[in-house]
Amino acid sequence: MIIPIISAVLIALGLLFFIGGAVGILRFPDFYTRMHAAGKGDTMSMFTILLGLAVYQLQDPTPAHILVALKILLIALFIMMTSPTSTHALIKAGFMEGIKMWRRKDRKEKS
Amino acid sequence: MKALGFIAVLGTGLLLLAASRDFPNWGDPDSPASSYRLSRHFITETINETAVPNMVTAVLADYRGYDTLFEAVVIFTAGIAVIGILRRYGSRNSIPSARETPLTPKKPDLIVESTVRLLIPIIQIFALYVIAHGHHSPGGGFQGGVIFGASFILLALARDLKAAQNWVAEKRTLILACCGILIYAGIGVLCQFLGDNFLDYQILHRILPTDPVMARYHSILVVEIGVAFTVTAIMFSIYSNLSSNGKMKEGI
Amino acid sequence: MYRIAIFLLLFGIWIIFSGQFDAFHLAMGLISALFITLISSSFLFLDRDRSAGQCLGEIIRIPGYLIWIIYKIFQANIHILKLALTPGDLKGVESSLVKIRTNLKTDFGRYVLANSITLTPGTITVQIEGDELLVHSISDETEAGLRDGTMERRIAEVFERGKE
Amino acid sequence: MENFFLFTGVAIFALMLPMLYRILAGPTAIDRIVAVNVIGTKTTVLLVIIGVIYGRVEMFVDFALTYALLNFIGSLAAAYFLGRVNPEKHVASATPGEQSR
Repeated sequence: MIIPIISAVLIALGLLFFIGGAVGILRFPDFYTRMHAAGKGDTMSMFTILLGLAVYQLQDPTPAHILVALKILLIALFIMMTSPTSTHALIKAGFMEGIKMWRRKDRKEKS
Repeated sequence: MKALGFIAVLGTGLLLLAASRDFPNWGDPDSPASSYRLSRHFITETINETAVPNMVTAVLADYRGYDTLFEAVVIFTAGIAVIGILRRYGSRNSIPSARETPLTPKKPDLIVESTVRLLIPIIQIFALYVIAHGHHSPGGGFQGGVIFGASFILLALARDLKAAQNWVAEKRTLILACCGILIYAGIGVLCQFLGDNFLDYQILHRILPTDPVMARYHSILVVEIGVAFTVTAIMFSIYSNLSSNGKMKEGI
Repeated sequence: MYRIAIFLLLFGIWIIFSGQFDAFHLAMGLISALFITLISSSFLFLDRDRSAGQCLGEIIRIPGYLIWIIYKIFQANIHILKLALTPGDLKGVESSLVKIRTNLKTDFGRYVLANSITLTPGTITVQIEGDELLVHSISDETEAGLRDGTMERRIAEVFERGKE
Repeated sequence: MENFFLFTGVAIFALMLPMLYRILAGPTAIDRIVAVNVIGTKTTVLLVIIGVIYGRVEMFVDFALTYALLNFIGSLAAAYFLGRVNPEKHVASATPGEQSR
């Protein structure tokens, strides 16, 4: 009985972080800050949701289910490795393109 | 003009939605597709005739072997066409490049390169797993070939095309692509030599140490490997031609 | 020696994927792992002049680091969540580019540092050249966290013990 | 528990919609690519959840892994391409505008 609760809590947490990331992507003022919301919010929420699903598999711990849980964790590890890399590659591309950084002072002068 | 296009798309979408109400339910046993006697035969007899648990793979590589053979040939032809159009040998050819400004020289990026180095063997073992488990899970030659080709493309992205070419030279990709088709068609011809129809695998039990059912099972695997060869080679060759403007010097 | 390690690792991954233990599938796994080891054994491990003992030590110390970093990522997300959900004028956001120098010697250590920076509180590695990292940080608080160098010390402890 | 998973899947799908706004409105090309990348990550998770709902996780996990891989390659290729097509801009922005304060 404890296992579904753990996995539900983990998944709910992941959804919360997904919401944070989505709101951040919509609200943050420039490309660089949006990148923060996209890169981090997604990695962590993905990780917690997948962890929750892996835990849910362990409800009935036969060898097949344990292997499936390991597979899900493998995906989580895979995304933990690739996500920062693609975040870095994208932000570097933006930096090379010369996208301007948002500054608070500029904004105050304008408004 | 944009509004007109939008209206057209919206209208088509609504029509399709309206039409979808007439479809049979998902998995309906009385729908025409399920009540046709051939599908009943596939559903009940596949496991007895080929020992393959995954019906789709059995239909794809055994019952409809011709179809899949020529699908592989289509991919092969597409690759050859891309090479024929884009590839430029040497400097004597003076057709101006479509891309006017040259790319800035590429600096190696430690982070991307390290990640790719860590990932490539894992991607490759995953690709081989997908190819080998076409019997049990969705997968097979086409999917596995694409994933295997993706590992070469990753290397070409992270370093440059040269590094990937050193690993798998251009000539060798073409030989691999031809090999794939040859393996597939060769099995068909072998069946003919043994006195049965083209691509009728069960006759192979005369040369394999198994019974006819398992002969079909194993030939499906061999056929998938052939398809995987072709798809891998053609994926990589199309990528390297497109990304380097046919010069094979440096990619994206 | 590294080839054997790669082979065993690949075979383990195959077993996790496959989930079938009959002779046919295991044999396929052996053949595939051998094939991959043959064609791409130059990948996967970056520097190869360490002794077996050092490698073993690293492998033992990695889980501890992972747990720590996951805790840090968790904090990072709470921070981002707070920033994103603050109503009004996005008060906390004070973005800046910071240049930091690292003392890590090996490429792999630097790689882990760069990726950890990208994953943790409000900082993303923009560029890495030699021992200089260009980092974009989203608020003043995260910039201070970046400068105190806890993460670097931890990574040095895990991956570069006995290098100095 | 089944309903909970269904709800989670719908919620993740609903969270993809704001990203569509970013794809449409994003001022620069890279903004759009970032949004596509985010949708890709969400799809990976969604695939695993669909697997749990249908009770065929071991099958859908393969799809998810493949999708994650192709998503990674796609964003990497786009980043490299965009970072290298504009040589003049590249020279102009090579020095960081502001370092530490």
